[in-house]
Amino acid sequence: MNVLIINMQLNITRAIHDWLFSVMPEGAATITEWVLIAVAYLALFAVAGLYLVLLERKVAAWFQLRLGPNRVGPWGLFQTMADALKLVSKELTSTDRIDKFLYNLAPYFVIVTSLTAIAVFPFSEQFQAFDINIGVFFLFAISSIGVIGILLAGWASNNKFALIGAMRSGLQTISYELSVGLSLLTMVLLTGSLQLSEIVEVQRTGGWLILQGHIPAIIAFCIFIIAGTAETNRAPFDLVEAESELGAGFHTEYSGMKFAYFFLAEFINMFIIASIAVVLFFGAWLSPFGITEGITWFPEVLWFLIKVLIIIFLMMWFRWTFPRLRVDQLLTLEWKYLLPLNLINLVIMAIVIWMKWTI
Amino acid sequence: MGVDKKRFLNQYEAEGLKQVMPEDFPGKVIPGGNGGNIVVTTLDSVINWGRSNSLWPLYFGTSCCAIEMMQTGAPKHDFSRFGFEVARPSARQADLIIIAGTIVNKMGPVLRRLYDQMAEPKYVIAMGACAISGGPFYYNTYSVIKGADHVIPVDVYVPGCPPRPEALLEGMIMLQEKIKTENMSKKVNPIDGFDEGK
Amino acid sequence: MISQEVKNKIKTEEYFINMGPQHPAAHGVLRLLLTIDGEIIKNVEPDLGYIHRSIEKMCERDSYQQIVHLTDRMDYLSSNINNEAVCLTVEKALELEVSDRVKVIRTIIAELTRLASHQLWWGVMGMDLGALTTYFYAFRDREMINDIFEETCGARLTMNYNIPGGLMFDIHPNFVQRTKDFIAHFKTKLPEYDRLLTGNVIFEKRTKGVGILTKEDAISFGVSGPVARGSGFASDVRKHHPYSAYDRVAFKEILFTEGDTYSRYKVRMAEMWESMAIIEQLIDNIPEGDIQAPTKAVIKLPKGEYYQRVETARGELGVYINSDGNKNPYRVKFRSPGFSNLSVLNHISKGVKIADLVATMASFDFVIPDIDR
Amino acid sequence: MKNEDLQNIIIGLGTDLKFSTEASEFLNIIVPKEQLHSVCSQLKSNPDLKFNYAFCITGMDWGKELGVIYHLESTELKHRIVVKVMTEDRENPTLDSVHDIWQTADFHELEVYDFFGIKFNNHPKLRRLFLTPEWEGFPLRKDYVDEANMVIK
Repeated sequence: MNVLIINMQLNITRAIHDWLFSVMPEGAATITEWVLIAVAYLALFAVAGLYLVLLERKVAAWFQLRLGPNRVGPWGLFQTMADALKLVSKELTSTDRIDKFLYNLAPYFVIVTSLTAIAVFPFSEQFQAFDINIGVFFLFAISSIGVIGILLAGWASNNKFALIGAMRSGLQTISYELSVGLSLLTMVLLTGSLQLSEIVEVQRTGGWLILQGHIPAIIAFCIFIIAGTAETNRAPFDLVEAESELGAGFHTEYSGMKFAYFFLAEFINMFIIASIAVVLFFGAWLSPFGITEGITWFPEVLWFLIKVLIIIFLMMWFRWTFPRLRVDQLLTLEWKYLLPLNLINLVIMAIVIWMKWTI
Repeated sequence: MGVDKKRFLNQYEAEGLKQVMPEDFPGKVIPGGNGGNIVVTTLDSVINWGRSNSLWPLYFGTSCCAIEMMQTGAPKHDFSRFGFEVARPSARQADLIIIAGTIVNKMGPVLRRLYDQMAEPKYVIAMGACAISGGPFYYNTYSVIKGADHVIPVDVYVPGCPPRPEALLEGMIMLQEKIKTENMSKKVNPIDGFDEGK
Repeated sequence: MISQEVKNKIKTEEYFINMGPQHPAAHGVLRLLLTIDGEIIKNVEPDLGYIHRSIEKMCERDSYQQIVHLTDRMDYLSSNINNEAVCLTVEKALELEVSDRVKVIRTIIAELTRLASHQLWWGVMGMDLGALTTYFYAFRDREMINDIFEETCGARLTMNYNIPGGLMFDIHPNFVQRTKDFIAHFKTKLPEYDRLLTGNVIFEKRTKGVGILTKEDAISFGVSGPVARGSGFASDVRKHHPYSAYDRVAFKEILFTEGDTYSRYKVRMAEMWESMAIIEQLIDNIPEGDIQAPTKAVIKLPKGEYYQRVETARGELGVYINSDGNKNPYRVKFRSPGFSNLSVLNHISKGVKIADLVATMASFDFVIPDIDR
Repeated sequence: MKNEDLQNIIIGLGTDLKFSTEASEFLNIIVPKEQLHSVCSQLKSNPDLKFNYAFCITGMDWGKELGVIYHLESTELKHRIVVKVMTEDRENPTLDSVHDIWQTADFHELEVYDFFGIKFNNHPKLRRLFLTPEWEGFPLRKDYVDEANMVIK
């Protein structure tokens, strides 16, 4: 069955490609193909985002001795669909004194950047939309643009709670960018390449990077997951929309679909951080110990998703367990602990590679 | 604020029936409307399905009923099963105000502002005796509004002092049923004409 | 480095923020006018009255039995203790001696109420600090207490179980067993609370050394309850002016001297253990006796002034009744613990961050209708 | 300390102090309003009295006079008294603020101002605390009428 689907997929994409190039000139065909891929990705990840929201609500319920949504559709599977439908049909409010242009721009900024980042991930050997040679750098760059959207939202909505939230977001992202970058750099030392597909290739032969780099890699992973959680503005780093302090934070003045973009972007960002971790530490779509390597029909994308979901679950676990940090403690954690540790770790990794102590 | 007699509308008065309630009765009855002869179109039913299953309440509780409202969200009663658990701290993102507690004269304008800030479609549940009529604070008090429906239009009334969590759940499910009978083309904003007593 | 000249040109401005009346940390409808410089709080000005229901005025036209049910709605989390306060005042005025059975049952019920209130506080404190799961753990256990109350007096929150002269009705036959079951259950769950929140590094960082209230300030501001005891001010009315059956049980008055948010937290956690200890001492030997002392249908207090202090979950509740001999009191004043506790908020939260203010407020455990009355 | 002993000490703190223990469990002291602040500060500072904890401050309308009742306790010496002060001026009642002696008086005086309209000299910021700033009248006075809002039973 599965083999059929995979083959069909490949055949279908191949057929569409051939057909496009046969009916129109090469330039137009390429552009059409891009658009088609973009639409497919958009649809896929809008749905993925919705189900991540549902997963979060279910996981929260399990942590909290509840059942979670279970009335809408079988096991509550359509709950977030209903939410999306409602949000689409909800009125878009605004106030008089907002900066209209920036206010309307901000949610798109956030959602577009997070959707763009998804393009470069190697979900499986064939399933990668955009394999550029500076993949890691691209991810790193794109994921930090999103904060501009948050800053715009906070600034443009002319609301003091929103402004405080946006400013917190700014300082949080600027600080934790460093840790994300440096911990990724540590791993790039091992791979010697920024191209994501090559990073996966390195792991196919030499084992997952977290094993190859052993101690420094594990430290890098811990730092990355802390900084990554902070980058996505999730608890315990959710100072941006700290409910008990700032109400709804930077998106206080947004309603309907514009709010939904922020809401969805948070979950897609979580997916991105988890995917980066999977690609750089856990061998992307590679199966553990190569157990499905010989099986040609096995959808490798499944391994990728399983790993991503495990890391997302870990991040949800943080959220439903830890209290929130205060803003100065947040900065202390980054600049006094994570950053020095990261720099030392980078040197250790360099020594490990120099002395050929890798496994 | 306070009880402004111009705003009263009596159900019997509205239907042209005999006046049975005294003129100075400090309460208002929203005339029964929304009859059964509504043609439910497919689009309506899809939108209504979405809206009814995704009622996000506003964080809003003024007094004792708020504790029972919290209890409704807690493990034993758990309104998250119906998708109600996404409580929003900002009125812009909420669909539903559960007026859990007494509304006093100072709070009245705030409640009204919160209601006005909410995006359409918006719904209101008056939870408990105080929100319905002033409850135990009806007599001899100078500061209590005798019923939150003097301030904003209410969809569902849940009696009790405070109502049990089951009662609130029942009220919320009733609201879902009400939403399922809505008609997009005939839907009127409940606040239209509210201040004039229509 | 920024030169001094540039620094002089940069001007920062303080701004106002309205925290509340509708705000998740407001615990209802408290409104705080914050003057803020960046994230640093310069001044906190509480604006009350968003749930001011004029209970004191209503009391002047109500009979004494009717007053009791209004107090339920005042501090709804310690409703039984509020009822008890009014009943004790009326009984003191009438020089009415209630039976031992009533005293013991009142004490047990009061301590159960205190437990329920502290559970809710714990859940909400966690929520205010960003750990939402605490809320659900607390409500799971609170529901058991509500069930006990429901079985005995038919209500879950606003019980109205005490009446002047005794109790509305006798306890349910299951009451003793269910209370024992609950204590046994909660003894295993309270350490779980500690594991979830108390030892957490972030929690300790957020609460230790935050919102420090000295003992002198606590006394001067009339602070009472766990907030005062967290600052070392021994203010437990149960210990110093015992009423009901508190003179016959052994319990510790929990005192911490640091005066910060963490010590207020610890006081309440320890008080839960003490409450359970009190209940355990009494539950097995509830004496036989009448549950109501005979009172007239219309109670008229002799002319005079009566004052009774009780310890609610929030602190010292004082009931002042001035009677002119009629069936209605001439003036009733409730000295609510929350009102005095709130007055100290501005004093201790100058110069802290917004997040610290939220943590401090959470540790004060405000119930706004108790402040506004 | 016994009430008689307390009375003997307090009697020296001011002139025209009236004492009574009738119909009350505490020793009641009626202080002339001019001496309120000086008597209160001595009640707190006197080493034999040390009334440092004002556990209740009540506004009062006796029909003719308006006034304030202070319930005081010494946390060290464990004795309690009641201080009463009244003014006959119902149009513009004014008393001295004691917020510098017991800081809790700050809020309680706001409450008394709100409900009884008694103004306090030297209060840092006298304002409506519970009611809206434009509220007319002082609701806990006995002569307060509000036909719009109050439904009298």
